[in-house]
Amino acid sequence: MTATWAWLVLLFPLLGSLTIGFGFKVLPARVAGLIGISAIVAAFICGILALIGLQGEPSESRHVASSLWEYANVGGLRIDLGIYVDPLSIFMVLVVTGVSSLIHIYSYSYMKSDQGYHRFFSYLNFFVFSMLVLVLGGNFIMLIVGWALVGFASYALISYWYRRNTATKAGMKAFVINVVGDIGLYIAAILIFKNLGSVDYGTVFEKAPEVFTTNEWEIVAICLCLLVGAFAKSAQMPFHTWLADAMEGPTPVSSLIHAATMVTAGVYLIARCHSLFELAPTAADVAAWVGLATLMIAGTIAIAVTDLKRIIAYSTMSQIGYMFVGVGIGAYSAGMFHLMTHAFFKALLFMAAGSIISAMANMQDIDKMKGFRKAMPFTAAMLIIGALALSGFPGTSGWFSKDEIIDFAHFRGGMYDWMWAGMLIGAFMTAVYSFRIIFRILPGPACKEAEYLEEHGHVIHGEPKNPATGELEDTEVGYPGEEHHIAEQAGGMKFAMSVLGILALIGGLVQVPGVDEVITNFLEPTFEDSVFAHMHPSTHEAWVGLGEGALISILGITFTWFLYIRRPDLPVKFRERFRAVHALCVNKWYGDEIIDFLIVSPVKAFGRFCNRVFERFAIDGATAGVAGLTRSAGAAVRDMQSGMLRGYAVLMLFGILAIAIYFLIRSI
Amino acid sequence: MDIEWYLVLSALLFATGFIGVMVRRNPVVILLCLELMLSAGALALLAFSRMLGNQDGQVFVLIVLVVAACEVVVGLGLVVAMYRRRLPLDVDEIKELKG
Amino acid sequence: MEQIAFFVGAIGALGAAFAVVIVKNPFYSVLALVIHLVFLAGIFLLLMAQFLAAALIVVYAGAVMVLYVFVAAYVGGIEEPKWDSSPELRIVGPILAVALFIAISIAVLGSGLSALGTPGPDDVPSGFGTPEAVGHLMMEDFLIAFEAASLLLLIAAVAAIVLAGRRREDRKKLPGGEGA
Amino acid sequence: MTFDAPTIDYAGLSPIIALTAGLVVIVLAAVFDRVKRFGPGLALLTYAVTAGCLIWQWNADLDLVSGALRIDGLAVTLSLLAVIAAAVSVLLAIGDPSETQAGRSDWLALLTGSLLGMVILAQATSMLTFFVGLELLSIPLYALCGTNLRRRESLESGLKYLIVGSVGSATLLYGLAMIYGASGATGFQAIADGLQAGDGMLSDSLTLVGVGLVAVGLAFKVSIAPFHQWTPDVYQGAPTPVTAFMAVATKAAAFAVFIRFFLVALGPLADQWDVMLAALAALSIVVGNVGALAQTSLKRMLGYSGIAQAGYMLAGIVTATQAGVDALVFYLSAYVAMNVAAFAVVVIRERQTGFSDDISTLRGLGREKPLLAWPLTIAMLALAGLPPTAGFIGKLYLIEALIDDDWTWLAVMIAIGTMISLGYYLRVVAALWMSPAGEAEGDAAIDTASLPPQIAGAQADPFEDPGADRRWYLVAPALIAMAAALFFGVIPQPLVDFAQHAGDALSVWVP
Repeated sequence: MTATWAWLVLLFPLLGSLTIGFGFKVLPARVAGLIGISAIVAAFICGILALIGLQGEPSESRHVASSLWEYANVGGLRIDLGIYVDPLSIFMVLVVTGVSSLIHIYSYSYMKSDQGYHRFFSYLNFFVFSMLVLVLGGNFIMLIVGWALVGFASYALISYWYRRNTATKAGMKAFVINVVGDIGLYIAAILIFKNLGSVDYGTVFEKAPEVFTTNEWEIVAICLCLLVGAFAKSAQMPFHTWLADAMEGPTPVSSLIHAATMVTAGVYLIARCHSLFELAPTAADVAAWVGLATLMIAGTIAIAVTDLKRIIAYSTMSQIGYMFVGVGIGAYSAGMFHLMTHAFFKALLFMAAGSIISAMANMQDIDKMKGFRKAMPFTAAMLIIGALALSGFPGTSGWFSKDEIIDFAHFRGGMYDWMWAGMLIGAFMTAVYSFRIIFRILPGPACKEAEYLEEHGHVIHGEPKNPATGELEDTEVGYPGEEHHIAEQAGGMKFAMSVLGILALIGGLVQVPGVDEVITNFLEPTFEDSVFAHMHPSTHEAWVGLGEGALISILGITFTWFLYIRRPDLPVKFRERFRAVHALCVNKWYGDEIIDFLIVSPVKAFGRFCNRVFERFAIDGATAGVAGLTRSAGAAVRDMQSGMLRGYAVLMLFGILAIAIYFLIRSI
Repeated sequence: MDIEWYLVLSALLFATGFIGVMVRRNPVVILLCLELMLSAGALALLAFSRMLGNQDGQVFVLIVLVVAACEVVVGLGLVVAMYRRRLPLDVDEIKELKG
Repeated sequence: MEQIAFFVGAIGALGAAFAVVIVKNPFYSVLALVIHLVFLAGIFLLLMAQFLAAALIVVYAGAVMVLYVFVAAYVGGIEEPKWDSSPELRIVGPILAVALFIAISIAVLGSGLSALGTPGPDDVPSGFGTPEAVGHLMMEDFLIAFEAASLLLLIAAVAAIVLAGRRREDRKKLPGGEGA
Repeated sequence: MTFDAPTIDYAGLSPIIALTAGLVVIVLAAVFDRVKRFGPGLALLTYAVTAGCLIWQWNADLDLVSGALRIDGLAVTLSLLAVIAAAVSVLLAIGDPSETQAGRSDWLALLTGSLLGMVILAQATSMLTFFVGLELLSIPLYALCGTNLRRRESLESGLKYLIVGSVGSATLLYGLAMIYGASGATGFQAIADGLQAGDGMLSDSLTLVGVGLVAVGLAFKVSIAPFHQWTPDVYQGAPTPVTAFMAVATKAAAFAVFIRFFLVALGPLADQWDVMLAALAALSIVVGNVGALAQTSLKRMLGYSGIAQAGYMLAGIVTATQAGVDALVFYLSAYVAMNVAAFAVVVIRERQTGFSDDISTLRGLGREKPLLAWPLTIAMLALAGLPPTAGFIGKLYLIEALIDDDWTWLAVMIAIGTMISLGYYLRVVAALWMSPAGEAEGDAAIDTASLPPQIAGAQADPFEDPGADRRWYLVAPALIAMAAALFFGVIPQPLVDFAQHAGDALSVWVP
């Protein structure tokens, strides 16, 4: 029965997507939106029913593998179209469908004036379907399928406003980087199949300890390849550059895909493959260290940039860095717990930001925003709740989840103490950048948009401009509509934000050290084979950790308050004094430039090399020496052009000769 | 005469034909050089046929002659068609397709 | 005696082959190929391939070469210009080709096949290489190849018509059409 | 001497007989103007009968006519693919300038002749049928490439293909001669026996260099680097229906004989040639994918992509196992579907735009004509190997076969090649869906500055057919092929069975 519910979880979003996608000429826009919402809500309900079914089982048999049909049986490789239902996947299903339902409801109002309403909901449902395939898939091939589909859906949604050049470029970039990750995953699956003879989760995790010894190079290689996939999808260093650009998509997309669900797939992957990573502690450490580096670097960038959505995006990277450290050092349930709370408060922050951006007529620069406290009281409240949870203010959900990870690092000691320290610094930065948003946007004299809103009760509809470049845009299909919606005026948006606000505030109470440990207990059947399953700090230590976290958070908030409210001249001075540091942060640590320098340019150069030099030069490159002797090399190279038959003949002969010589050598 | 001699001769002819394809520019002459290459193959076949005392190779050579004739016919047809289009009969000049 | 015949044939065939490659005027190249084929037919005879030797002369040197001569005459015996857009090909090409020749020769001479060092068995089947023997094989073992080859001739004829034949619309529309 | 007529199993020979009869009828039809109009119908009828005979002989497994041919699973499956490709080309060519200029039935006769060569080639089990089949395949194709007599590129591609192809044939012939000398036989099975019986012939220089030269000759035909250079030029220059036929059917037939010759005749020395073929496959994957990246002509890009795909398929032979052959045939079948879908759209688009296959002409097609955009989109995604398309399963199948036989590095090469290929396949998809039509400047996906200048001396083709997207015979192949690429991606089992039918035929020779 559990499996049936799980299948239904997959079915509804797919049906929704197809219905909307193919019925776009027949269905009125609102109906399409409603179909989209109900599909996801239905999936959520089925997820809960599956959860109930699963909890009915005894804890040691709380995993169900079910196969719909044999997808392919090619040679020795049998791939079932199968799912694997266990507490971990159900946990992910609930987070994904739950948050998605709310975001769908939010989008229903937010996207009201967009002319591509059908397209949007079809894509969105398709994305949820792909994500569910990813988390429910019962083998590595299904994982890859889900992984690729998610990448594709994300690409489609980022470049949703396809008339915007910046959006299509950002979509491309996201796709390309994701594909690099896919390749890592492909290779990992190849190696897993090669060594274990199967790609089914059950078999693989069972057999792995028998086949591999700890830290054997092959299992390390497999885990590192998996990590490439995880890093790319979760925007960790050095594959992080796409996420900030992905903010070109509509705000609900940023909220759903680039905060709550897709980007956490890497965390899920490591948690899912924890038995492999425990055989390869080196790889697990790599994950943790990369997570740490990302969380610190993204934190500094978030402090410096001024684009509202990008601040939140960098904050997302940073928080996912925490999750990576968590699952990297063995604090699996803590990592998943943070994944959940992060989904709540980060989705909330994006929604609130979306509301404000609407009020600003699509402008995203926080330098221009001021005094929205009175103009948008509800949004302001939600923004504050989100920021509190994000910065780990005592009592909020983020406080419990983040500090659990930080604690665990301290608990493991040794080199992990360094991580502990790094994460505390990161926590301080988190408090600074989250309240930087609050103190810049909410208090103070109202800016003209806020003023207008206060006086007239509706928002300014400015000229349609590309927020990234400031260029005027035409307003046909493929652009955000001219009208904008804010939470104060749209019931759907308000509802979704309220629910998330409540969850962000109290969601942490499910896992209070010494009181209740719902998440840990729930996920226990999945992680019980782990060596870390029964290692955790004592309740006392945990509360000490929470105390430290609370202190840092409050310190950070106070510091920010001092900086932006008390002495607003200081940030400017700081900026002047440390121009270089600021520039480094604003330019995102030159991540794109480094990638460009290290990867794109060489690949391009290689492409040019192969296209021109190889095609042309391997012909006359081989000839260059001789031609030089006859002093005609210069003229020859200039005159030489591909398309020349005789050149082709020479290359052929070259190939023939190479093969003949190879065989002559073999025959000796 | 040892069979090896015939084979060395055929290898020489094959290489000569190949040289022609690489250095000549007139398509008609290139077709002639292709003939040389095919006849080198035919000679090798006949030498082996003689060595083995097996006449399969001789039938093969007959087929090769037919094939060579057909290639020539089509090749010359193309040359004539190009001439009619006033295209240069020089393989160095026909390089619109490239890259 | 056989040696002399071989060397005469070999030098003739090879010299003519070189001439095909070297001679500037395509017209003379064609004639050089005819000479080459005649010498080659001689060598065929040495290899006990009487029927093929005859076929080579009749079909090849006779019929196909006439076609060449005709086309060479039709398009004009254009001499290749001295100027070469890629003179290095003239050097590298032959060097590589010589290397190929050496490679094949090593493969042949270095082979462990002892029969290569003999002139071939004396006890060949009676009628080896005669039209009758070849004809039998053609009609018995290699019927399909033979039939396919004949279809190939048919197809080649169609191809020639397609490429070189002139149709009514050509005459109307194309600048080159007034001649036919 | 008495004449011993060979025993002929007419049932087994029926596909070839049907095709030959059809060919003769088509040639004769050229004479009668009234019948001429029905040329395509005649051709399609011939192909249908041939396909019927092939299916009739589905379970056949016997040698024909003194061991010249062999009809078995491998022959039947790959011949069917070639026949399908030919039928599609006939449809795509209706009204094409190349077909009208060449004279309709002459054009069809050439196509049918080439197809006959393919069917013979797929069944060939003797060097003679192998060689003559290959030539029967190639020679009409040389002519077909040049049939758009008014376009300079068409003639150029024909001549290039002829010269390069003939060099390949001559090389192949020389290799065959050497193997004949080493083994003393012309039949594939007899070659294997002869090589094994000979003293040290399995690692003799004569044999091995012969193998190398044969491999070169076949590599020419399936466009494996470094013998690929004709491919992009010829693909671009040839009339598109011919390109489609060439891309798909030639590969099917040439791979059939590639498999048969290497696994049956040269099977005993598989561990001598596998590394060489693996190196060629890897080189093709790199060259094809990297070469395709910067292309602006869609046909040219498909040419480079074909080189890469040939590299993937060659990997199936490297393994020298049945699983490898299965994977190859599966991939080939998927490849047929993907390319037919792509080329059909190219044909339609070319006719609408007055013969431009530049990727920029696809801009905005997604919104204007989704019926054209979808097949091309699916074809690109399938070629890129994204799920849920047949291309994905095909790559998986190949990778699995490679890993099973310990060729992990080649499997990784395929994975990396796939990654590179996304770069150019998605560029097409992006052009289709993301950019509005008629808005050239500032487009993210395509750099207009890099478009090649108009070819000097090429006269504009007067032929233009703006309604091409409403012609059923052009749209139907695209849609059906798209459906197949999707269907076999979701439910691959029927196609897996199809492919395994080919592999099973070799069960005697390979593990």
